[in-house]
Amino acid sequence: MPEPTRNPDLTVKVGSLALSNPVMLASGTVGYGDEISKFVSLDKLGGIVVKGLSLEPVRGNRPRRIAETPGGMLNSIGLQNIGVEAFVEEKLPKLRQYDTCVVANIWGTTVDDYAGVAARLDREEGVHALELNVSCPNIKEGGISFGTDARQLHRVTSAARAATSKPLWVKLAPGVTDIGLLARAAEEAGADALSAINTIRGMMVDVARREPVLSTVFGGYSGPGLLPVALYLLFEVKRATPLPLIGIGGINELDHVLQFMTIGASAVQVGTANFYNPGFTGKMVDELIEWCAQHDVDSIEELVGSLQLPAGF
Amino acid sequence: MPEPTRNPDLTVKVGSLALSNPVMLASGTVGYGDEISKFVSLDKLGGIVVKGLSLEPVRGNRPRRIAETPGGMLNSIGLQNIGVEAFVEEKLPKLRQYDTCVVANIWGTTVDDYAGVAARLDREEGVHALELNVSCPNIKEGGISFGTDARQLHRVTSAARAATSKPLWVKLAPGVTDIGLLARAAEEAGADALSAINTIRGMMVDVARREPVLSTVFGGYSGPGLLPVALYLLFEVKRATPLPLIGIGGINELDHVLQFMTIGASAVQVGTANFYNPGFTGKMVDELIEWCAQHDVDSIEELVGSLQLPAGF
Amino acid sequence: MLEKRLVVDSVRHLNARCFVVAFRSGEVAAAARAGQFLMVSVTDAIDPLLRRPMAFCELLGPVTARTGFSILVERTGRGTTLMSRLQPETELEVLAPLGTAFRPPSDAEDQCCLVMGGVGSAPFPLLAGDLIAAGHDVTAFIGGRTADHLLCADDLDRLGARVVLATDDGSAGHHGLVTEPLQHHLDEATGGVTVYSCGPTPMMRAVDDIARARGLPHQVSLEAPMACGIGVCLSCVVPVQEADGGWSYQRICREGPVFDADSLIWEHPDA
Amino acid sequence: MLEKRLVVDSVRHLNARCFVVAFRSGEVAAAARAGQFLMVSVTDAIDPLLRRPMAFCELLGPVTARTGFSILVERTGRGTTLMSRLQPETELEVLAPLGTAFRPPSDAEDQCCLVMGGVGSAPFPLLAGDLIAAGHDVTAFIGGRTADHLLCADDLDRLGARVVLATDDGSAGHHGLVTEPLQHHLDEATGGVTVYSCGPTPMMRAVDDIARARGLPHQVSLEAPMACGIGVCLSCVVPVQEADGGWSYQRICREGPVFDADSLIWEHPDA
Ligand SMILES: Cc1cc2nc3c(=O)[nH]c(=O)nc-3n(C[C@H](O)[C@H](O)[C@H](O)COP(=O)(O)OP(=O)(O)OC[C@H]3O[C@@H](n4cnc5c(N)ncnc54)[C@H](O)[C@@H]3O)c2cc1C
Ligand SMILES: Cc1cc2nc3c(=O)[nH]c(=O)nc-3n(C[C@H](O)[C@H](O)[C@H](O)COP(=O)(O)OP(=O)(O)OC[C@H]3O[C@@H](n4cnc5c(N)ncnc54)[C@H](O)[C@@H]3O)c2cc1C
Ligand SMILES: Cc1cc2nc3c(=O)[nH]c(=O)nc-3n(C[C@H](O)[C@H](O)[C@H](O)COP(=O)(O)O)c2cc1C
Ligand SMILES: Cc1cc2nc3c(=O)[nH]c(=O)nc-3n(C[C@H](O)[C@H](O)[C@H](O)COP(=O)(O)O)c2cc1C
Ligand code: FES
Ligand code: FES
Repeated sequence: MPEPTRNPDLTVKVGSLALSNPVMLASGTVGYGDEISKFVSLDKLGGIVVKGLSLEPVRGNRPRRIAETPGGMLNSIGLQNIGVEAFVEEKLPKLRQYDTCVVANIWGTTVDDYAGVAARLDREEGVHALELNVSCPNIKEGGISFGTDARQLHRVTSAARAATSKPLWVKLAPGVTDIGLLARAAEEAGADALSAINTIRGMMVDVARREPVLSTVFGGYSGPGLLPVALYLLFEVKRATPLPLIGIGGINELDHVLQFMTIGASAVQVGTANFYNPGFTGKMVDELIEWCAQHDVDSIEELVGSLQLPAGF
Repeated sequence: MPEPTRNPDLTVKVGSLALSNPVMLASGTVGYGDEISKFVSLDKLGGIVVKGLSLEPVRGNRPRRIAETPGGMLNSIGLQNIGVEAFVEEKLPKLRQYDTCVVANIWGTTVDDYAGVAARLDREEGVHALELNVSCPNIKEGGISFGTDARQLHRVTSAARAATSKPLWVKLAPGVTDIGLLARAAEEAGADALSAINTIRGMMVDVARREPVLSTVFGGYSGPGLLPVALYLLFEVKRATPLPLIGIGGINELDHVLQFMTIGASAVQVGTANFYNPGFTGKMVDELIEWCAQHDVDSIEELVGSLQLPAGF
Repeated sequence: MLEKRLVVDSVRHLNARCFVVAFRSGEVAAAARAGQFLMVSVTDAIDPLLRRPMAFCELLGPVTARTGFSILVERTGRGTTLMSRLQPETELEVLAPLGTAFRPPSDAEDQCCLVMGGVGSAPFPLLAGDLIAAGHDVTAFIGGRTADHLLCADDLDRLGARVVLATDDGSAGHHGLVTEPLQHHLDEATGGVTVYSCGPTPMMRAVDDIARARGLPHQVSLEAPMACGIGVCLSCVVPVQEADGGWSYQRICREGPVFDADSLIWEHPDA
Repeated sequence: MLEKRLVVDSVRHLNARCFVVAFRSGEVAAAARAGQFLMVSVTDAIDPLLRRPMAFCELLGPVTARTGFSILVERTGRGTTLMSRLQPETELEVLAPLGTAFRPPSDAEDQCCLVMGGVGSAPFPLLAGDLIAAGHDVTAFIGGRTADHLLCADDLDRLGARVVLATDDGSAGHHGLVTEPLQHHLDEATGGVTVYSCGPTPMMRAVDDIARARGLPHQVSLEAPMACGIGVCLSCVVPVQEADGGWSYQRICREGPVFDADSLIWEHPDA
């Protein structure tokens, strides 16, 4: 006879921050939580990462902003957001009422921008961590993305670090030759955790019109087709640093959540799946409980980093 | 009444080399042509790129060598091949009988290896071009891939260039911060054309066993999910160099062939689709003829590079 | 907003491109308003990945006890091709109802002009029924490339609307643009008129020019590629006039799909 | 080798995990030999992307005018789960027949021992029929975890084979490994014996130890994840002994799936 099932412990720690479970909503795919909360109770989730905030409101890119791809999609929203001030005044009060971790995803086009947003949020209760989106061009340095150059990544992370005492997560960008280098730069600059990955660049063409589908020619690729790339990059990040990790990219079923965690993610973020299945993350939490019970896993943290590697790795 | 349809001209030129049509078989996905020719007549295709050849035969990696991913697959075959000598003696005579372009994909783990294989094939009739697979570790230089470092790519391309007077194609690897840099390095070293792209790294985990699915932990991601990444990288290569281009990655329907060509590919190579649909390339040629007729395209070369970009690009 | 697995009741093919899918769901039908839409998942697999937005076309069953609703679909790509092969009793995931509805004329006396092109006819049977039930005089102007592209004419006629047709090739009704009979009709009209339009952008713009010139209220239903349909992805935006003279992006899936034409900026402003 | 779109004739569920799919195709059935397999596409969409390899289980219709064939499938993952929901008259893309077949015993007098575990039973009804038709005495040793995991017992019995069962839990037949009754049988046997096996690797290895110790010819049917099934991807390799004492990789889809057990290297050599 099987033992009466104990309630599995789904709590996970990302550094000093405890999440009630490892399932989070990824930045840019759930706004500030208003609409998605009709489909999944935020109280049920480990956390929500809000749409990337900048110092000033940003209109974003001209449409057409999305394209479908085989098993995925491209977006070029252009980081449209209401700005950090409006976020604090209009959105944060509501978010504070949920029993979940609220992570503010922030970005800028100069190092000072990042520091400014971080400083503004540092005073705010109910913001449990900051996540730096470094997939943005550094306008003062010729437009090269903060996330592709270790020196720049170090600078922007250090500046944010100096501006806040809240847990600081750096969200790594794919599309670099050696993501481990970037991971170490963020670690050295004081990041508390690393999220991996942001979207990778992709493009689709409208052959009939002989034009790119997106107004911006190329955009960020997300969705199931991204999964194996995201898992691999998380693995490389894990090899490069001892920091806690958050896995992101292509999650479309529970097995994908478990794969990220086995490699070493303490938590995961779900993005595109919220679009085609807004109740998805709630289902993941239910299935995770069931999976733990079925597999005699008392605490989901047992799974984190449990991957066994062949000799030589 | 529509005009009686003229026979559209499908011939394309890749530099000095003329192909009867733009549809080719990609390296590593059709061996040396024996088996696939039961499903598609090689005479019907623009060309075949044979499995990557090295100086000596290579056994390849220990199984398990493949993993399925959402909308794609990973492989870690490990470049198993019969070696250039056996290729010339056992496989080339048969390939010579087809009315198609035969491209020898070659690789090594030192610069001299590449030059050696190139020199060996330089004397052989019926090899119409050489394609350098540079997604291999340079063993003499700490195992960093030839394809990720512009200086190394320059050296290996120069060495192959010196060893052959046949058209020399360099097959670019994704997974680099700036593929344009690599494209220019290959151009400067004397490449006649560039193929883009090879597989990108990916990983899948067997959660039940807490192990990577592949024996080599990670492998090369190919198939439909790769398409938008491949299109984007081809676009970047096109911006970086005036060389003729061959588009590769995720082709799963005619529209994908047309998208690559619109961006600037003179020809395309089909890889993974040969696995799940071995007659696929023949179908592509038929559909291409039909598409040209329906769209009043007299010569498919009209399409090559016809992409119209918004201002600023 | 409801997230539901619904059963397809029937699929009726109108011609080689267009078809009507009826779903069983009293619950969704009771909540749906003319102009609103649903997001339909066309497969349980990952390709095509995104749900497809479709307008409510008609509600089925008695007014007080709806049993379901229908959508009118034009086959244009992969998702709608899969939909065209749907069989009765198939189950599909649906989010509904979404977005804003058409608003009734502010003047209860107004007659209503419904101007539509191609599959833009889809939301109008539902709207026409409501307007006629509320006592408005309704004229439907239906445009299309050929007679085959005129949709919902019979339904609108059955509901009690006056139906005016126009085709580019003259194969049915007026030979020319649908805005020509509209203009003619407005020239003759006495009393207030509220205009509603849905169709290709050039058509809606032309209708808007006509309505603006005459100071008539005009509501349009817009389309854009949508990833989510619920307001979270920001993919479906259009530039909209702000009170302060500036402009901002609004989401077609939340602030729309029905907009006051007045507020729209047809020519995208420079960023 | 044929590339065909075939029609599913019927789907018969044996238990919660296993089912038999019958296809109509006289052409494929006429070409298929025991031990060979087919690659079945489980969807027209891109996920799951790859075809699934499945052994021919039985040929249908009269020997001289085959009308189709069946496969026996165990539901283990996404592709086989989709297959378990197949409906009659569905069309599927199939490549067949592929790979090498079982070879008859070199001695026409040999009796044959067929040793199978779990879904490894799949190729044996076809083989048993051929061997019995050729006059061989056939004994089938069927192993499984529980009675529910014993497959093809009735079919093999019907075809005229002697059937011996073994289960890990003793719920049917011998309580223990299938190799125990095999060993017992061989101890008693007089005259030549040829052994055939298919099932979990530990089972095939154990059978091989027994066959080798007695110098009996032994053919095994192997499995590996396959991307193409036609020999072009090199994903399905196993290490095989070379005449010169070295080893090389051979493709299960071309040089196999049936191998002489003698040639196999069960413990992967160091590279
Ligand atoms: C609010 C709203 C209501 C609609 N109502 C109807 C209706 O009642 N009947 C009907 O036939 N069509 C309607 N459409 C358009 C319909 O959604 C598209 O024709 C459909 O999504 C095309 O999908 P596809 O897979 O066939 O085409 P594909 O070209 O393969 O689609 C590729 C991608 O582009 C998107 N897309 C392509 N064209 C459009 C478009 N015109 N509008 C929005 N997204 C598009 C698809 O959703 C998908 O994400 C409506 C659109 C919106 C926004
Ligand atoms: C020559 C041959 C004959 C076979 N005959 C039969 C048969 O008659 N009946 C039967 O039920 N099964 C048979 N199998 C095994 C069957 O192919 C796998 O169980 C099936 O592919 C699993 O697919 P899935 O999508 O359900 O599992 P998933 O685990 O979702 O599959 C993921 C991937 O791994 C591959 N894979 C997983 N397990 C296996 C396996 N054991 N062997 C090969 N590939 C695998 C799949 O093909 C797919 O590419 C045979 C395999 C081979 C090689
Ligand atoms: C429409 C859209 C908008 C996004 N906006 C942001 C953003 O503002 N900041 C950010 O760090 N990531 C953003 N992302 C990236 C996601 O958070 C996530 O990293 C990525 O989509 C991969 O996960 P997925 O495959 O689950 O979607 C966005 C993604 C999408 C699809
Ligand atoms: C199993 C397999 C083996 C491959 N072997 C080679 C190779 O030997 N040399 C090479 O340059 N590319 C090789 N490739 C890469 C393909 O040629 C191609 O670049 C890649 O698969 C992307 O195209 P696809 O998505 O159409 O498969 C291989 C790909 C696969 C899937
Ligand atoms: S479709 Fe996502 S915000 Fe409108
Ligand atoms: S499955 Fe491709 S070579 Fe065997």
